[in-house]
Amino acid sequence: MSTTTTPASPDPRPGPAPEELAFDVSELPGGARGALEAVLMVADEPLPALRLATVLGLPTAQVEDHLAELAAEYREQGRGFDLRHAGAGWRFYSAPAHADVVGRFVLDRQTARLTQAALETLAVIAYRQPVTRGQVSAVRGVNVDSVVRTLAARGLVVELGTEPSGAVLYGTSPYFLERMGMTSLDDLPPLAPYLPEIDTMSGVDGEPEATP
Amino acid sequence: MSTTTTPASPDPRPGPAPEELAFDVSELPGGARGALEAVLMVADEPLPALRLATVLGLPTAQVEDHLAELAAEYREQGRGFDLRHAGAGWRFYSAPAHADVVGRFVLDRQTARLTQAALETLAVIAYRQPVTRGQVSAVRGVNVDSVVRTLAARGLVVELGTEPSGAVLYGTSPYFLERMGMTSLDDLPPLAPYLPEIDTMSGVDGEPEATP
Amino acid sequence: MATRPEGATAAPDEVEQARSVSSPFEVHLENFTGPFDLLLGLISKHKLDITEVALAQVTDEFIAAVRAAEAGDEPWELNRISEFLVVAATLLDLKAARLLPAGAVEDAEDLEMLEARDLLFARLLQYRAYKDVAQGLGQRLEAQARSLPREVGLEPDLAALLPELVMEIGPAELAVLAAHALQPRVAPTVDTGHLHAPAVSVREQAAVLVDRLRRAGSGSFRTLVQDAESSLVVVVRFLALLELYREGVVGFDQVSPLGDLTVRWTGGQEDEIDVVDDYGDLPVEAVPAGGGLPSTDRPEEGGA
Repeated sequence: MSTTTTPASPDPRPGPAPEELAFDVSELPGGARGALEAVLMVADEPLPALRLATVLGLPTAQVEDHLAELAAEYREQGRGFDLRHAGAGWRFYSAPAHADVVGRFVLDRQTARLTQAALETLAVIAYRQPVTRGQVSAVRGVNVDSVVRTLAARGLVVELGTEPSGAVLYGTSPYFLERMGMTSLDDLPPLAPYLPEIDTMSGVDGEPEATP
Repeated sequence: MSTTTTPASPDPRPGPAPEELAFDVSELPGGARGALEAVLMVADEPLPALRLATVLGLPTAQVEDHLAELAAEYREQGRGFDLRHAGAGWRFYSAPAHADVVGRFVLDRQTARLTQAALETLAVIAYRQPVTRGQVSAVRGVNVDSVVRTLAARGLVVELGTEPSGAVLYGTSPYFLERMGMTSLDDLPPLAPYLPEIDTMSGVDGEPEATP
Repeated sequence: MATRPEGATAAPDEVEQARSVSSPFEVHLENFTGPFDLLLGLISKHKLDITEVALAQVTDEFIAAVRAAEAGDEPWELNRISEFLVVAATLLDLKAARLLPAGAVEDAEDLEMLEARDLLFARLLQYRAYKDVAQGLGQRLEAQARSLPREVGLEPDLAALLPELVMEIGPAELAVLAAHALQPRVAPTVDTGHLHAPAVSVREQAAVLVDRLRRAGSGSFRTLVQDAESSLVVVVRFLALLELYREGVVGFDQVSPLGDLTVRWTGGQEDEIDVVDDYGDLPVEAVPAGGGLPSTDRPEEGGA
């Protein structure tokens, strides 16, 4: 558990806080970890440790330690929720063990499965980003416009910019990482086992060009 | 307490003649209390004990006991959140002791102005209500979940009901009318002058395909 | 070619195994019998020569399999059929490239030809690779979906803390925004400039050739395409010559197989020669890298 259970002190003296803070998290019940829980409870998106550190007036490394400890504690206690680091930061989730109960309760969530076509398009975008629709089409051999549009509406794919030619470049969103339970694209399994020669194939993975 | 895997529910006998349940809450890690935590963590609104009892397939009285015990446990442990019965039911809140930190967090990124994305989403909702988030996402080509929550927090948008699929239908609020200087939705300017092809539009009103 | 290459019976490697999961479509050829996916694997490992594979037979068996499935309970999904088409088209390209007379690698053109073959080949492998990772991606998304994130609105107490909203737009601006958002999207125009070489038309190239041959009387094919800026132009000029031959205004002489081709002008000096473009009025377009389907004709994939 946390360091102290001292009730909120009326003394507003800021402790080690770098800025003007109206509070000192270490003096609150539950300390810094209680404060983290309180903030995470009202957040509706993953919160980076850095942002939490700023709000709490604590060093980021310390906040990261607290978050990892809280996550471990919930697991140990067999809580129905857990704290995860996915996508852009930390967020409360329902525990997977309770998926059936939660599924009975929540109907309006974007958990609909992606079609094979959508998955393949998503895979090409994930591994080749930034990539144009034309390039994805070239790999998949079919027009992918409407699939890309649906992936964008689902928030999995976002526009990253445009090529000089005007073609829109697409990539995956932080929400995609979150849905995958990953914190970075580096967590994607390598294509290599499937395609050893991928690196040596200039002209295939790069800009397609007319061939005789 | 709460260190064991099955803390409560010595009585696994289902109470209010539930339909076929694919699970037995007492067999899940954390038992009935874990299941309650899971459901409450993702619930968007306060949940009556009766509803929770139905979802879990347990007697209401037993569910109420569990809820009270959980609430007491969080207080004892000095958690940053608490479980409260307010209004229509039970919901997780950030603990009052952390109001300062939470307030700082809430104000951290907020401005008095709506973003362009929020304004455009508001416009679509105003003209297409009642409308689901999925439909607005399909129109705008991006995921609007977070933006709609912002508009709801700002009181400009309210839930009007649910579709048979369970998807929530949104519309604008009386506060929206007030802020726009209108007395009724009939005061919304017709779109025709801005959009000659409005009549020929298809697919905009329809429910977008459920899965890409 | 051996009746059955080694490896076909032995345990296939992991790549082939991963592929063979989804497709039970089997082919029965003279030199190979087994899943289509395994056939691809063997070709990709150079254990089977593409030129030895009777693609027409593969196609016949594919059509038979599709018909049988349609007659049964579970017709094949469009996805699966179009996937086969992509793979088959690539195999056909590959085979065509391999069958073209090659000879020794002497000049840059030959090198380009070889590279083109590798590209066709690589493109096929690449498609299979993404298909495989997509499967893992789907499994992961599904497993992760067993946990749901907390996504709740702001508690009223906290919402009250927000600064009073400054509303910067009125009804008219709102209407503009709505109209903009609701406007039917122009069928998304994909810039394909990077996929296509500039269009080259048979008719135009025919006019160039007519002009030259009228003046010179005759010339070797080599000289007639000397100024071609791309191999596409070479191909189109060749097609144009065939059209002119059909019109009866040119003749060909070739002393030895694969030797220089001499083109003679046999038409009049004044007649209007207008080649009818058999390739549609559409200009012939370059084929994208890998020489697969013409991308303009790609089937639109359902959004669902």
